[in-house]
Amino acid sequence: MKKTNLITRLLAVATLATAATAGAAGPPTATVNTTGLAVTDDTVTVGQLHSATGTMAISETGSIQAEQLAIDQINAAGGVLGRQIKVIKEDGASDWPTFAEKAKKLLVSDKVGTVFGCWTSASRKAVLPVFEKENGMLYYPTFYEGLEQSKNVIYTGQEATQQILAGIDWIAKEKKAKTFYLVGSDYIWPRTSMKIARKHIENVLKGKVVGEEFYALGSTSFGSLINKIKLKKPDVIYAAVVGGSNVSFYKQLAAAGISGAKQTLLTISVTEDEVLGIGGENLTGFYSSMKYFQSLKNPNNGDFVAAFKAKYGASSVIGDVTQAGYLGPWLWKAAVEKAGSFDIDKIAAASPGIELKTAPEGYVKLHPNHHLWSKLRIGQWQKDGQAKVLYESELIEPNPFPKGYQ
Amino acid sequence: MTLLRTLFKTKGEAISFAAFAFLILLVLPLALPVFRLNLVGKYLSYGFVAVGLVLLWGRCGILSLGQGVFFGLGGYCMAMFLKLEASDPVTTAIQSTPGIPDFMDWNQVTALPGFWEPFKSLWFTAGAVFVVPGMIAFLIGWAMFRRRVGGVYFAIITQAMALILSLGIDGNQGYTGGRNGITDLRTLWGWDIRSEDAQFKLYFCCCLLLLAVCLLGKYVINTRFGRVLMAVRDQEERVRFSGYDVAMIRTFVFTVAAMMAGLGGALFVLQVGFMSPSLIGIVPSIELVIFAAVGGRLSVVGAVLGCLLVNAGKSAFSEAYPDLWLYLMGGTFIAVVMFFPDGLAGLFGKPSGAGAKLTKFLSKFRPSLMGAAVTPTQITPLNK
Amino acid sequence: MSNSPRNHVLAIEDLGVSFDGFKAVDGFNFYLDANTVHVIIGPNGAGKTTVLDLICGKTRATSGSVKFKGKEMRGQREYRIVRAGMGRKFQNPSIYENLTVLENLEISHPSGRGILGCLLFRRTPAIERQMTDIAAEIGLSDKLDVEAGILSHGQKQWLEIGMLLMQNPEIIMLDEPVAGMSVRERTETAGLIRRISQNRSVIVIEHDMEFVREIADRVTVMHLGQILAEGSMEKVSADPKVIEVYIGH
Amino acid sequence: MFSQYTTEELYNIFLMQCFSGLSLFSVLLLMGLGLALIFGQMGVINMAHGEFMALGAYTVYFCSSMTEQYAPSLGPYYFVFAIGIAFAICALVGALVEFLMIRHLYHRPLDTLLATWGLSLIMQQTYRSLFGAREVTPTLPDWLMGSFNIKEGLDIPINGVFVLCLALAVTLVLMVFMYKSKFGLRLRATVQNRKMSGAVGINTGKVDRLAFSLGCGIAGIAGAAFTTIGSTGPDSGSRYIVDAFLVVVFGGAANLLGSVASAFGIAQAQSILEFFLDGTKGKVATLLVIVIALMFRPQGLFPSKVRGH
Repeated sequence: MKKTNLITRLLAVATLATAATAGAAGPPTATVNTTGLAVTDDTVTVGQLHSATGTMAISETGSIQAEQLAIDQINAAGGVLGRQIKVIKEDGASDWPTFAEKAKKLLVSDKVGTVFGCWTSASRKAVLPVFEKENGMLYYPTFYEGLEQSKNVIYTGQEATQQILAGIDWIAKEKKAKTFYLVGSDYIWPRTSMKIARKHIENVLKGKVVGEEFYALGSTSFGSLINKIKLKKPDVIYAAVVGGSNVSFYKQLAAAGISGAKQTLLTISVTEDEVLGIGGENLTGFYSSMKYFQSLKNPNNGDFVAAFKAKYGASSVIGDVTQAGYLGPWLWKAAVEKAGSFDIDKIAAASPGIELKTAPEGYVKLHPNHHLWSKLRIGQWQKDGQAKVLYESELIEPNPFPKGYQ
Repeated sequence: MTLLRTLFKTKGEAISFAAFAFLILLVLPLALPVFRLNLVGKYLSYGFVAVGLVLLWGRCGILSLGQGVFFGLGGYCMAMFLKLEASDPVTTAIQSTPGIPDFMDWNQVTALPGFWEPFKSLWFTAGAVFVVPGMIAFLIGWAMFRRRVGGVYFAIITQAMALILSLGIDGNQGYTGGRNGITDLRTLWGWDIRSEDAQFKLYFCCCLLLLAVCLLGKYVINTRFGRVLMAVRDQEERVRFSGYDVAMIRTFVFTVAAMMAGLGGALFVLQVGFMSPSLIGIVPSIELVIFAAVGGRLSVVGAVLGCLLVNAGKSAFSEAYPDLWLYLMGGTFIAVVMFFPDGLAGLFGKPSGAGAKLTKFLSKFRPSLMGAAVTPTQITPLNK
Repeated sequence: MSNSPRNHVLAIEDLGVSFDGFKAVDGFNFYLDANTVHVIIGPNGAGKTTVLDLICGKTRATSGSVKFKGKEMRGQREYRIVRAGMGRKFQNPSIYENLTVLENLEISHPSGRGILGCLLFRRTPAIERQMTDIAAEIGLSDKLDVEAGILSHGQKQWLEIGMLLMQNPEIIMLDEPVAGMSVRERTETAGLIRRISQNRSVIVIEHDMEFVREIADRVTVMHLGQILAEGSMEKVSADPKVIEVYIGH
Repeated sequence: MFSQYTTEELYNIFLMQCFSGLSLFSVLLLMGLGLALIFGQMGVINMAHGEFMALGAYTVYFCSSMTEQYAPSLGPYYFVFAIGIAFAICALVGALVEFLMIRHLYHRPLDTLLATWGLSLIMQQTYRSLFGAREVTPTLPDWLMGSFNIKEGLDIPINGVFVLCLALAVTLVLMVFMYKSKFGLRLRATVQNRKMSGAVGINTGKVDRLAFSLGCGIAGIAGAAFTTIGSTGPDSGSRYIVDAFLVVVFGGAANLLGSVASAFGIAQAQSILEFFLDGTKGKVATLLVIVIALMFRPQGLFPSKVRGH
């Protein structure tokens, strides 16, 4: 314990020396930090917990970058309650026990004010008990399966119904679709999403699910699946394949002559990040339902994209989760300032109702269930790897425990 | 006295064992905060697998790349019990079917599957932690060793097993928790295993059991059975024609190693609080072998220390240099295999062995890479 | 074939094995009397070693029977055949090089060959006496605590014979026991074989005719997997078929 | 299950299903061939085999971006050259690895497993440092995309045909090389009896190095070819490793033809099982079948026939 304090103090001295830009001093530490967090008179330490190595590094890189960008911008604008944000980065290494270990380290040893991190459901489930036990706060950026609500987590991505229902409604109406083929990777998010999709298709739209299949993560051969799809001739392929399998899936679809021109395909697992690996030419004409696309036209997003590219290079792309990751530090800042304190309990209490008018996706608001109100957008993929936004819904209320869909 | 002599063949063995016990029972608990101690406990739970690997691989020459399977089975048995205890109808009232584990509810399972039922009993669970891995190891071992599958083939088949089990768990998430595993375990008979106090106690529990398993391993190694094991490794045919049932001996060691791994898995779950298929698959299974190799595949204490050191190194380096640690890990493994085949323990046992090997290796490159100025005598002292 | 099979320690009838159609041993009949040294000779590839492999179960026979004291052994697992009372020495000395001479002998002791037996094995005075006796027999009394790996080639051969003696088998099978030995070692080995055959039967495979003449009670000549001749050394060495095979090569 | 479809539809699906089996066969074969050489012939358990495949894939990616930047007119043809370059680079790296590492471990086959595992970690991290953690995709020439539309409802993917032809060509060349060339003779001699081969004047060290680098080179070709059907990322190699080993082991390690047969068998089994069961279950069932078959027939389909030792 002593050691950590010493390190924090040393860090603080270092910042004092360098960061004369910090501007006006905030309220005294004793009042804004009553629970012994790593907050000093001019810094506040937060944690960042993603996979920098291992299989998930592919996906998590974007979130890491976006969170860092937001933190830099907040620091440049004077920090939070007059304090500069210091980041301790930890690598979960795509390994769930490591995530739990590092989460505990951040909360217990480093006493960080909050943590931005996790990507997969599995890593979130692994750290959740740690956050609840040690009373930490996690800003979680990924769209996910729902069925969860915790005082210690702010979900900045969509829960399943926000991402699925309106999208299926749109495709059913636009394409007069009646039959659906559901395909996903084999873990909880695709399975839960497909469950919700199936209930919606069968009970609300009175359509028909002609096939539902799940492939192990990392599967690379989809020949048999594609033949089954060809046999069943569904109006819509509804896909939630992730990771490396995603690339194989779309490349093999394209090679088998199933292209956007001939077949409607709606996916909830392809963002601009994935397109990099899949190749725009293999996706042209297919649809994604997300809350954010890089091509979104609004002033917030223009600034965000420009800043992101300035920092990470002109060829970098921004996907849905990357944007949601970017919201995390801003939402936390807003909550801290509303609460006037870094204390976790006060932040949790202050969070409901927080609005962010500067979000790249447009206006967002935090629901009392710690999820964000968000819009749903349908984008159609173009050859250059960007999506053309065809549809935008109203703000949708987050509903992690949807009645009738369980 | 005779028992002591069987356990420790030399004074050095006794001293190193005592030093190890002193380290984990006294030094580490005094030096580390509970959070770090809990991590050490987690690494030590891999030590159970390592002891099994010393018997199985170091002594008997059977390389299993499926020890993660048994570690996982033991862990899952424990996790099922804890999950059932954490899923009482009151806590899970929000579910459509209260009283069953949360992931079942998410997967539209409406009643507790039959094979979960017995795990409501702690005693059944405690038995299953040994029996389930042991039985599966016995069946697989019996089928394979009878047909003289050995060496590389055994390694690859066990690796395939690891893949099958992890895929199987992934694919049946309604019954197993799938890829997320079984998470959010809270209490053991009402005792909160997440509290600092519990973690402190569990650490000692883990240490004592590990020391007991180490002693068991040492006993096995230093009896006639241990010599027969080495004989099977080096001169299988001779052993067979000395009238031993080699297949049975191998099956037995494989089973014992599996049971040790199962116990390790159970203690892992108690200390870490969850279990997931990512601990079962191919990568963790190979990593377990590598921990043992780094520490010393012939030495019980060495292999356990290997688990401790590699994991501590992994934690420390991935905190300090996240980008470099994979290079470092990879480099360490290669170096250990090439220059210290008996691992760190080998360094103490035969001081000349590793240094000489390195010198010999370097001298091969001398004309081309190192220039004539470097002579073996100049290199050797560095490695002592 | 004057005696009924019952009087033989080992009675092999019509034994045969084929590898992918190639008949390595075919129609092999062989009767071993108690307390004799029976030598099998023949040119390379005659199937001598294969016969030993078939007897001790290392190779599965495709036809015929192997009766040990009237009990069928064919198809049994190796360790059961060994436990029934047969010992086999390999062509290359196969001993445990990392263990000492004493430990090598100890491991071969027949008590405690099960798993529990192994774990609870204790070196009793009786076993210790037996080990020193046999060490004396094979001339390694002064090397008891030496690691077996550093013994000379001849000493390794003897140690392996000693390990067989520890098992106290009724039949000992030796595959070229004097290959690579010096003349003096050869003479000593001949004496050793004569001595151990006093209360058990010994089957020896050998090339060296001088050596065979020294030890053999009875000789079987094999050629191309079949028996060419059988009888005393004098009788077979006078057999024109045998002479032809040996000179023809 | 099939009652609602016309005979023609079913016939088309049957044909396409046969082709996906063949396509999977060619994938498994390409994966397995290099390993059959390294593991089957030399006894080295190369856990970095997948990383060599990834190296081949990254080579194609590198060639693709170079072509786009400096010689866009070559776009349609670069892929063929890229495969050759992938082969060369992987073979070179393979030779280096053999020289530094593998040759010291020939007498300890199980240890090659651990050492090459360490190597695979290093290679993965190198890719991550050089190309980033994200997946990349090379621009593929148009002639490789799409499918032969033979008639309505019957499409044969061109990249599948390409990989199939490539796999067969590589197999053929390797076979000729192994069984007809002088090097092949030396290699087989070395494998059977290292000491004797050395004694009759074969430079066994050189033979080993050539064989290992050839195996790695073939892995490179495989990796290059897989850019048409799969992903290229730092970890993509590790996905193939178990399948590759099973192909070789199931075939009877020492026999190249065995690897071909086992790749065919496994591919057909998996493809059929995946058609009738769903994804994960199909894969698990395939693996189970292989493992159980191996328990009953540990030498694999085509064991090497050497007189009983």
